[in-house]
Order: sequence, then C-alpha cells, then structure tokens
Amino acid sequence: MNLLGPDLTLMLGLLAGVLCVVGLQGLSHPTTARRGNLCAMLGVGLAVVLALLHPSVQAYGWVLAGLAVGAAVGIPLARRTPLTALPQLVAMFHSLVGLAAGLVAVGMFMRHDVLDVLQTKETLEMGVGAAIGLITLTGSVLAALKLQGVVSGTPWRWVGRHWLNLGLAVGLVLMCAVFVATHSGWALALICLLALVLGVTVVAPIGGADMPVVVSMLNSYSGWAAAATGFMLEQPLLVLVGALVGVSGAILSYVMCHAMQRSFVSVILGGFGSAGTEAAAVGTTDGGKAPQLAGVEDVAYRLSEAERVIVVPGYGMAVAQAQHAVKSLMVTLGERHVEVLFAIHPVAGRMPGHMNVLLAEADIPYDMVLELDDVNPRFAEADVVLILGANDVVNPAAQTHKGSPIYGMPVLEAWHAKQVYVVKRSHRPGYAGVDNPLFTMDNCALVLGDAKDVVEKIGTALKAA
Amino acid sequence: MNLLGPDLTLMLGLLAGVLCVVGLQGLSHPTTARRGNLCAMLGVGLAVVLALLHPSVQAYGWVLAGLAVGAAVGIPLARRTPLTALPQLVAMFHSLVGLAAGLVAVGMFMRHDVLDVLQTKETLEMGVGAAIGLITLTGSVLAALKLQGVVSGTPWRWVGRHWLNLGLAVGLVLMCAVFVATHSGWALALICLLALVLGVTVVAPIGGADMPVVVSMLNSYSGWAAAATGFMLEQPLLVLVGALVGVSGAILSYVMCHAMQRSFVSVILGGFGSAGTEAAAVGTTDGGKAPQLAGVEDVAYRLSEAERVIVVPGYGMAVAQAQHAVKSLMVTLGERHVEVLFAIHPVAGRMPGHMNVLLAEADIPYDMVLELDDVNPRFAEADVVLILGANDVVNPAAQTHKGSPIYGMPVLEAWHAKQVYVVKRSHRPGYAGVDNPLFTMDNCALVLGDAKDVVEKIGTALKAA
Amino acid sequence: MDASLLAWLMVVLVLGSVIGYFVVWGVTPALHTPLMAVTNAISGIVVVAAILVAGPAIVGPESCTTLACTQATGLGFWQWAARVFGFLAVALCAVNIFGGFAITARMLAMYKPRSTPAANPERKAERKA
Amino acid sequence: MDASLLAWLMVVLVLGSVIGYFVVWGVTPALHTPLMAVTNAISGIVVVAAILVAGPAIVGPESCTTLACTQATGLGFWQWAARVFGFLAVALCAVNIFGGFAITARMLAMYKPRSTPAANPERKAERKA
Ligand SMILES: NC(=O)c1ccc[n+]([C@@H]2O[C@H](COP(=O)([O-])OP(=O)(O)OC[C@H]3O[C@@H](n4cnc5c(N)ncnc54)[C@H](OP(=O)(O)O)[C@@H]3O)[C@@H](O)[C@H]2O)c1
Ligand SMILES: NC(=O)c1ccc[n+]([C@@H]2O[C@H](COP(=O)([O-])OP(=O)(O)OC[C@H]3O[C@@H](n4cnc5c(N)ncnc54)[C@H](OP(=O)(O)O)[C@@H]3O)[C@@H](O)[C@H]2O)c1
Repeated sequence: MNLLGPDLTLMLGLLAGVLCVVGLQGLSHPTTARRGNLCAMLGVGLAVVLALLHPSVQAYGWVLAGLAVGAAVGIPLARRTPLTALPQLVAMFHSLVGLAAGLVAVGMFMRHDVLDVLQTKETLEMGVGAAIGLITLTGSVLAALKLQGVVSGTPWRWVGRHWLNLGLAVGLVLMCAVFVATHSGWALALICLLALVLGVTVVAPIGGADMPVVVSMLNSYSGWAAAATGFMLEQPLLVLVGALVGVSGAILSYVMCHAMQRSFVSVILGGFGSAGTEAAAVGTTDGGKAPQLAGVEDVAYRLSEAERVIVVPGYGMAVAQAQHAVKSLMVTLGERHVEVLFAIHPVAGRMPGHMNVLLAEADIPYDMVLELDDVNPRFAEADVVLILGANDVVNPAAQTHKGSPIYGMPVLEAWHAKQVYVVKRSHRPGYAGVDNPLFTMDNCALVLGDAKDVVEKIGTALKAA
Repeated sequence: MNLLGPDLTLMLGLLAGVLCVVGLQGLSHPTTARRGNLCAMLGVGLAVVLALLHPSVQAYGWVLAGLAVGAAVGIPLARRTPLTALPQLVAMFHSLVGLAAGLVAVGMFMRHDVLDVLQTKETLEMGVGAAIGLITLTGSVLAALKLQGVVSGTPWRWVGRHWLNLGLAVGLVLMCAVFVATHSGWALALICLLALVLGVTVVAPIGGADMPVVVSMLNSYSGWAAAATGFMLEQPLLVLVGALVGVSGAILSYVMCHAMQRSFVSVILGGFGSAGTEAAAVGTTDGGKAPQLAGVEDVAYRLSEAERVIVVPGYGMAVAQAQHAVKSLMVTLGERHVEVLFAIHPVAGRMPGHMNVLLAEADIPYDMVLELDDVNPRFAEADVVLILGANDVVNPAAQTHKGSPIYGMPVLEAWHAKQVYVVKRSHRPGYAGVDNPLFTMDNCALVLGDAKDVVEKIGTALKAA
Repeated sequence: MDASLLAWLMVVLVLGSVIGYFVVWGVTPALHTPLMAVTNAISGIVVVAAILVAGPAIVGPESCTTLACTQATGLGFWQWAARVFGFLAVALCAVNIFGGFAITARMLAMYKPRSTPAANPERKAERKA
Repeated sequence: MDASLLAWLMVVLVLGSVIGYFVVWGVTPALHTPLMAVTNAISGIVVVAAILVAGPAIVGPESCTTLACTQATGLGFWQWAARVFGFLAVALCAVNIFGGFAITARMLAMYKPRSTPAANPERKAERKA
C-alpha cells in the first residue's frame, strides 16, 4: 500500500525521531524518566508502522513473524535477567543490532545485485554498514562473555597485536575499496570475515574491568551502523536516530574515561588493570603505617551516637549484593533519627550510574542520593562516613600524589568527616591498583569482611544498642 | 559564478548554521562566551560568502555597497550607545530585521510577478514573511520609543482594543488568503498595511515596564520571519538559524514571565503594571508598622564590623547608575578583608541578565556574582545584606502571602541575614506594585536616597572609620 | 536548491549528532545505566531497514523486462536468501526493541523519591533548623 | 525517498528548533543580555535572502522567450524596484550583523573572573578555613 506520500512519510519519520529525542530528554530527571521511556517507545513504534506502510513491503507475514519472535525472546529476557547481569545483557543486545545491520547490508546486496545494477554509493554504504555491524557483533559478544565470566576477564596480550589490528583494519578498508570497484560478492564476504575477526582481536586484549568503556564504545558503533543503513536505504529516520545513539555511546565512553583520568586510546589499546601495573602499584606501597581495624560493634556504637551519616557505596557493594542490607540499615538509622545520605561518585562501580540503579533497586529514594559536587561540602559536617566497598573514588592521592595514575580525578572527600569506616575484605587495592592513603589516616578504620555480611551485622548490633 | 554545486552549498550552509549553534553554546559560560561570539560571526560571514557565490547574484556592487553602508552605521552605533540604552538598541535592531524581511518578501514579489508565474506556495510564504516582518517592525519601533522614554511608557488603553486587534489579525489572515488566491499586488500591499498597524496596536496597550517581554517576543518574531524568508528562497540555512533565534526569543520571554509568575498571555494583553493595579496594591498596605530608617554612618559601621556581606542589586541600581560606586565600595571592603558577594535574581532589573551586565561593566568579577539557588543558603551566614534598589525580588510575601500577585515567585531570602539595609528613594513599591513586608522586619532598615549617592557616602564613611 | 538526497541525509546526520550531544549531556548521571539501556533499545530502529529487506515481493524473471537484472539464474534464490536475512534481522532488532524498553522500564520503576514522611531520615535535621 | 524540498525544509525547521531549545536553555542566566544581543546579530542572516533579491541581473523583454513573463510593460521598472528593496534590506541586515556582534563583543569583554589575588575579597574566609 502506498497510503502515505514521500513528504508525509518524511514528516512522520521526523516525528518518530523527535519522540526519541524527547524520550532521552526525559532522562534528565527521575520524575520524567518513565514518561521519556514511553515517548521513545512511541517513536520506535511509529517507525515500525511507517516501515510497514512502505510501498515495497508486501511480505507482512514474514515481518510480523520476525517481530513476534523478537518480542517473545526479548521480553522474558528483560524480565528475568538479574540486574547485576545488566552490563552483559546490554552488550548482548548491542551484538544483535550489529548482526542485524550486517544482515541488512548483505541482504540488500543479494537482492539488488541480481535485480539492479548497483551504484558505487550503494556499495560503499553496504561495505561500511556490514563492517561496522559485524565488528560490533563479535566485539560485543566477547565483551559480554568476559563480563559474564564465561571467558576470563584477564586481558589476552600477544606480541604484535597492535600490528595485527592495524593490518586487519587496513585490509578491511582495502576490501571495501575492492568491493566498491568490483561489486563482487566475494569482496563483501571478505569484508564480513575481516570485520568479524577484528571485533575479537580489538576486544580480547582489553581487561575485563575495562569492559564498560568497551560496551559503551560498541553502543556508539551500533548507532553509527544504524546511521549507515539509513544512508543505504535512504531512510532519514535511521540516520537521525543512529546519530543520537552514536553520540550517546561516545559521550558515555568519554565520561567514564574522563572520570578515570585516562585517555580513551589507552583504554582501547589496553595496558591498565593488567597484572603488570597492579604489581607495580603494590610495589610502591610505603607500608610505613598499618591501617587501624575496627569491629562491627565499634561501628554500631558510633552510628548510634551520630547525627549525620554519609554512606559511600562502591564496586564492593555490587559484588556483595549488599544493597538490600544497606536499605534496612538506613531504615534502622532513620528510626533513631539519624540523617542518612548516600554519596555517589560518577564512576563508582563498573558502569555509569551503577550504584544509583542498585540503590534504586533496594528502594532507596533517589533524593537521598547525592552526586559528587553536592555532597563534597557536606562531609565536614558528617559524624560518620561508611564506605562500602569503594576505594579509588575516595582516594585522597588523587588530590595529593602528583605521580599517581588517578591524580587529578575528582574524588569524594570522605576524610573531612569526624570518623570514616571502610568496609572491605582485604588490604588489596581497588580497580586502579593504587594504594589508598585514606586507610591509614587517624580518623579512618577498616572493617574487614564481605560488605553484605558486615552491614547486616552492624544493623543487628545497632538494634541491640 | 557557479563554483559550488548545490550539494556543496548545502553542506557549507550547514557548517555556517552549526557555527552559529556553537556560538550560542559558548554563552553557557563567561570564559567561552567570547570564543562563541567569534564562532557566530564566522557562521554569519560564511553565510554571506555563500550568498555572494549564488549563481544568480551578479550585482555585486549593490550588495557590497549595502553591506558597507550597514557596517558604517552599525559599528559606531554599537560602540557609542551607552549600555543603559541597550534594551532600546536591541529593540531597534529587531525592527531592522523585521523591515528587511518585509522588503525581501515584497522585492521577491516585484521581481517574480513580472518574470515568472507565481506559485501558491511562494505567495503563501511571501504573505507570511511580509506580515511577520512588518509586525516586528512597528512593534519594535514602538517598544524602543517607549523604552527610550520618547513615547510615554504608560499603557495606552482604549475600549475594545482586544476586538480591534482580533479584527486586524483576522483581516491579515483573510488578506493572505486573498493574496494566495489572486496573486494580486494590492492584496500584498494590504497585508503590509495591516501588519504595520497591528504591530502598533498590539504593543501600545502594554506598559513600559513590560517592554522587556515584548522585546524578547519580537526577537522571536524576527527569527520566525527569517525562517519564513528561508522557505520562500529555499535556503535551509535561513530556516535553521531563524528557528534558533525564534526559539531563543520565546524561551527568554518564558523565563521572564515564569520568574514574574505571570502568564505570557496576560503580559501581551496588558493589564499589569498599570495605574489601576498599582493603586489597588497600595490600598492593601496594612500600614501597621512603619519601617525603621538608618543613616549612612550606621551602615558604614555595621559593614566595618562585618565578615560577610552580600549585595543585592536591583532595578534601582540601574536607574541610579550606581555600579561603579558599588565597585569602589567592594574594593574598600576587600581591603578590610570583608568577604563580599553579589546575589542576582533572574529577573532583577528590567531585562534578563541586566544586573550581570552592569556589574561586569563596573569590572566586578563574575565569580563573585551568585545566582538565586547558589546564594540563598548563604544569607543565613551573612552579617550584612545591602539591597540596592531591589524590591520585588527580595519580597518575602512571595513565599507567605497566598493572595499576592507575586506569590510563588522564587525570591532572594535576604531576611535570613543578621542585618538588612535597603537603599531606595521613597516608600513606593517596586515594579509589581505590591507591599514588601521585609521593610518592616526587625532586622531590616531603610536608607533613603539615590542608590549611587548613598553608596558613595557609605564608602567615604567606611574609609574614615 | 536541488541538492541530492545524500546531501540532505548528511544534514540530518549532523543536526542529529548536535541534538544527541545536547540531549545526552542533559541526562543526569544517576540515570546513565538506564540511558545505556534505552539507547540500546532505540538502536533497534534498524528494524526499519530490516523490514525493507524482508518485505519486498519476490519477482520472477519476467520482471527483468523492466528491471536491470544482471543475471537470470538464481534470481529467486538470492531474493529468498535476502528475505531470510531480512527476517532474521527483523527478529534480532525486535529482541532489542522489546527487551531494551522492557528492561529500561523495569529499572526506571525502581527510582522512587522519598515518600513516607515517617521514614524520612532528614526529619531530625529539619526539626533542628 | 523523493520528498519535496518543502518537506526537507520542514525537517530543518524542526531539528533547528530542537537544537535551539537545548542550546538556549544551556545559556547561563548571567549572559542572557548578551544572548539577546547575539541572537539579534545572527537574525541578520536574512541578509542572505536580501542578497538574493538585490543581486540578480536585470533582464530585458528579450528574455521573455525563455521566462514565463506575465507582462512585458514595466519589466525593467519592477526589477529595479526589487533591486532597490533588496539593497535596502542588505543594508538593514548589515547594520544588525555588524552592530549586533560589535555590541555583544563589547559586553562580553566586560565579563572578567577574579584576577588579582590582592583584591580577592574571599581571602579572609579562605584564610580562616
Ligand atoms: N563506573 C564506571 O563507569 C567505571 C567503568 C570502568 C572503570 N571504573 C573504575 O572502577 C573504579 C570504581 O571505584 P570504586 O571505588 O567503586 O571501586 P574500586 O576502587 O574498584 O574498589 C572496590 C573495593 O571494593 C572491595 N570489595 C570487593 N568486593 C567486596 C565485597 N564483596 N565486600 C566488601 N568489599 C568488597 C575491594 O576491596 P577488597 O578486595 O579488599 O574487598 C575494593 O577495594 C574506579 O577506579 C573507576 O575508574 C568505573
Ligand atoms: N529582569 C527582567 O527580565 C524583568 C522583565 C520585566 C519585568 N521585570 C520585573 O521587574 C522587577 C525587578 O525587581 P527589582 O527588585 O529589581 O526592582 P523593583 O521591584 O522594580 O524595585 C526597584 C526599586 O528600586 C528603587 N529605586 C528606583 N530608582 C532608584 C534609585 N535611583 N536609587 C535607589 N533606589 C531606586 C525603587 O524604589 P523607590 O522608587 O522608592 O526608589 C524600587 O523599589 C520584578 O518585579 C520583575 O518581575 C523584570
């Protein structure tokens, strides 16, 4: 059916794109976020309807079957996956978009190669679409496997890997040129093969802890892949939405790298969070003073005396799944009229906003959760700061130690509080592998143990007090 | 010359538009603002070059002469106009854009009517362009004259003015329809005439104090007029930039109305700041308690004892041109190691950012100037708050008096300070015409006199102390 | 102005990127995880392309009188192959769309403001003020 | 996609408005006055249209063989009138552009951060902290 003329289609596509923008804009505040999600759904739904109304589309059965299969797989997946597995799930989803973009490029080639004379412009777009899509595919799959722990998170490093990657990339560009010149299906097949291999060899040398940056980068790629298919199929809507997603992923990668004080290039080339640097960092320990230790009762006592408490959650809280225990501690403190706030560093945990989701999951109201700039002036007034499995994000060396790899990174200035307790399992350093001078300060004491365990025990002791 | 193909022209036009966006983005912070202005200049410059390279342009002499005349008039005007006359100047500039848009529409008609058969689409765009442009012209001229005081600022109200305006607007729409239908030059002439009259009758009933909202609205109109000419001449760049300007003006009007707690419609229809409401408001004065008065010496003494002082400038500072006197007072206090901050309400003065420009003119560093949200928590710690010709923006009734016309407007909570001094000339109310309960509070005293005079005297007394 | 479609798509790409820049920087850091999930879902917009690959009718050699067929053999095979590829792409994108929006909704449902004043832990501070 | 130019211009209008929304809300309130001045200057972009009205060559009746002239009389007069209107429009827009940017630059040059630490009035507070 050709109910809509090209102009009306363009306008409605524009509307769909704007709905997606409005959707993202909704995420500027938790109160509007749900409405935003609905808007984005409407936008994508409208896009699907427009595609179905495209004059060339006739095989509705196939299309609807595909949509139904997708829904039947996707919705239960989203319902059942535990939130802790979210990074993996997001990575898996990216791989699907990447594969879809690749399939579209190849499918377009198959159809048009026999029915039309291909134009240079089209072949270029097909080559680029297939390449970006399939790099995204294997890169994301490997990232997801590393995050899930199916594949070891330790970086695989081999001699000459930078040269290999460079070689593959050059080969890919060359094959694209050959494909554009010859329009040969073999060239396209080789592009696909090279792209699949390149996705693996780029991600493999990167450590598991750096995966969030990689996932974000692949998010960006999936957007640009969508934009490339938009050029191929002359669909402005795909170009618009693809650009949105592409920019979003790029900005999130930037935010993470910036907050870690690392260059994006150094993350992608690997070389951080590896065994080598960690050993070196541990070697620099001055070891002069041992940190004080404290017991659960000490903490409970100080908390019972306190008026203002700030909790700083970190990666350890996620590992220990301690968020529900934290919530009950918060309630207990609330009953005793202690003011509790949560301080979240932009890169606490392992993905942007990680801690916020966990706290939200445990039903902790978002207006008790403060960000870096808002909370830093408040530490001085806090009686107790409870650090739960956070380390790098409260490291004063970021302000004082010029040589430290995290020097210059803005941190939570927990040390201004009257008393700081750090809950962790050992004396090991955090993600960046550097020592934390906070632990040996006079107003700080470590509480060794699993975060969930310790928090539950503190709660019990506090109730008894 | 047709050096550039249509695609390249489009891309370069896009670049020019993006440069304008980057320019506006620069205004997000004073440190990047100058660079932003340069970007915007580059963008407009590129646009002019592209227009000169358009294949149909041949009469370079005329065009360059026009540009030269404009530069010769505009630059000295911008150099010499005192900053206090800025609102008028901006309004005058809008009228020029409006007139230019009108001339373009009529010029296009003259040329095409004899050489081509006009299309419906073109005539519609010409009619709309001429109408918006010429409303902008007379409206802006009248606004500028009111702001300059050449024409009295008191609203001109006549019975049935709403009906007149409605009638003119309906007539305008009808004439546009006639023009589209007949392509007759007479219809276009009538459109122009009606638009010119409508500009006057819309702005005349609005009080002088409401002119900033009107100026902003006309700014928006000038943008939409540019977009309309973009449609007429099929120039995407004009559409893009016109939309930017149109939205900007609309947002600024919204910001002003929102901060005044008034609806845009009520401003445009008039009925506020008029003699009627003012009298009524004065009538509601409870008059129970007379405000305390203080002398210049009292203020100087308290200042010399203070550690933290917050200055709240308002419209009166602009009237008195007291900013340079304020600056020297600030320096004197600085020499005595008193911490001075400036608190600026979003609608202090008579146009958005009014106070900021004046303080900047007096060389007061912008990082000593705080906005509402940042400064409100600080009043409690201030020893002295010095209010210079501000009134509505520090009115506690906005938080307490449900019936007050400014109820709900966020205000500067100066009353939390230990001591408040208000410098003004009389007991008269401010712009909104409502009483200010702050003046009769125990920790507040009025210092009667012209702001500049008083501030200079305080400075002298302080030096003597 | 008779610019090509390609040029207009470039305009859309650039303006879309600019919009993306502004809208993403406006997202509060607390919602960066839902942001990843929702952009993931909307990148499933590739489904539009997938539908256009899966949807077209399969034409026989007779159409080659109007189309510029390059080869008459395998005409049906390659079209069917394209349709299957398109179908797979539709399904994959749909997983993304439905899954991505569902998980975003699930996450966002968890973000709640302070509600019951009884459990309000700042009460003490407010009481003092 | 063979959408009309009008439709593409609508796309530009909508995307431009969205960008305007984001960019203007991003402007710090302290710079709202310069914002008014600079948007004023860039609205002088109408000069592009003015140039296209002032610039074209004046054609004689002989061109009416190719053009769809509606009337042969007054051909030159109306074209000249259009050119004069265009010239005036160019000049008016140029006043706006040059004047607007100059006054914006003049204003922005006044916004300065705290420079000389000697005159820094927060010194006392910092000393205490
Ligand atoms: N958020 C992001 O987007 C992102 C992305 C990539 C990288 N990063 C990086 O990740 C780091 C995040 O900082 P962070 O302070 O949150 O974490 P961190 O520096 O990695 O420290 C986590 C701490 O938690 C402790 N821990 C682990 N499991 C625990 C458990 N079950 N119970 C109690 N404690 C436990 C660990 O000590 P023990 O082993 O002694 O228990 C460790 O010191 C930063 O360096 C950041 O740059 C963040
Ligand atoms: N900024 C904007 O964009 C904008 C736009 C439109 C409307 N407005 C409105 O304007 C008002 C601005 O509030 P505001 O507090 O700045 O001003 P205001 O409420 O209008 O008060 C100004 C005060 O300054 C005093 N004053 C006037 N000339 C003086 C002089 N030479 N020396 C000393 N004092 C003098 C006046 O009292 P005396 O007469 O007794 O001296 C008056 O009380 C708000 O109501 C706002 O809604 C603002």
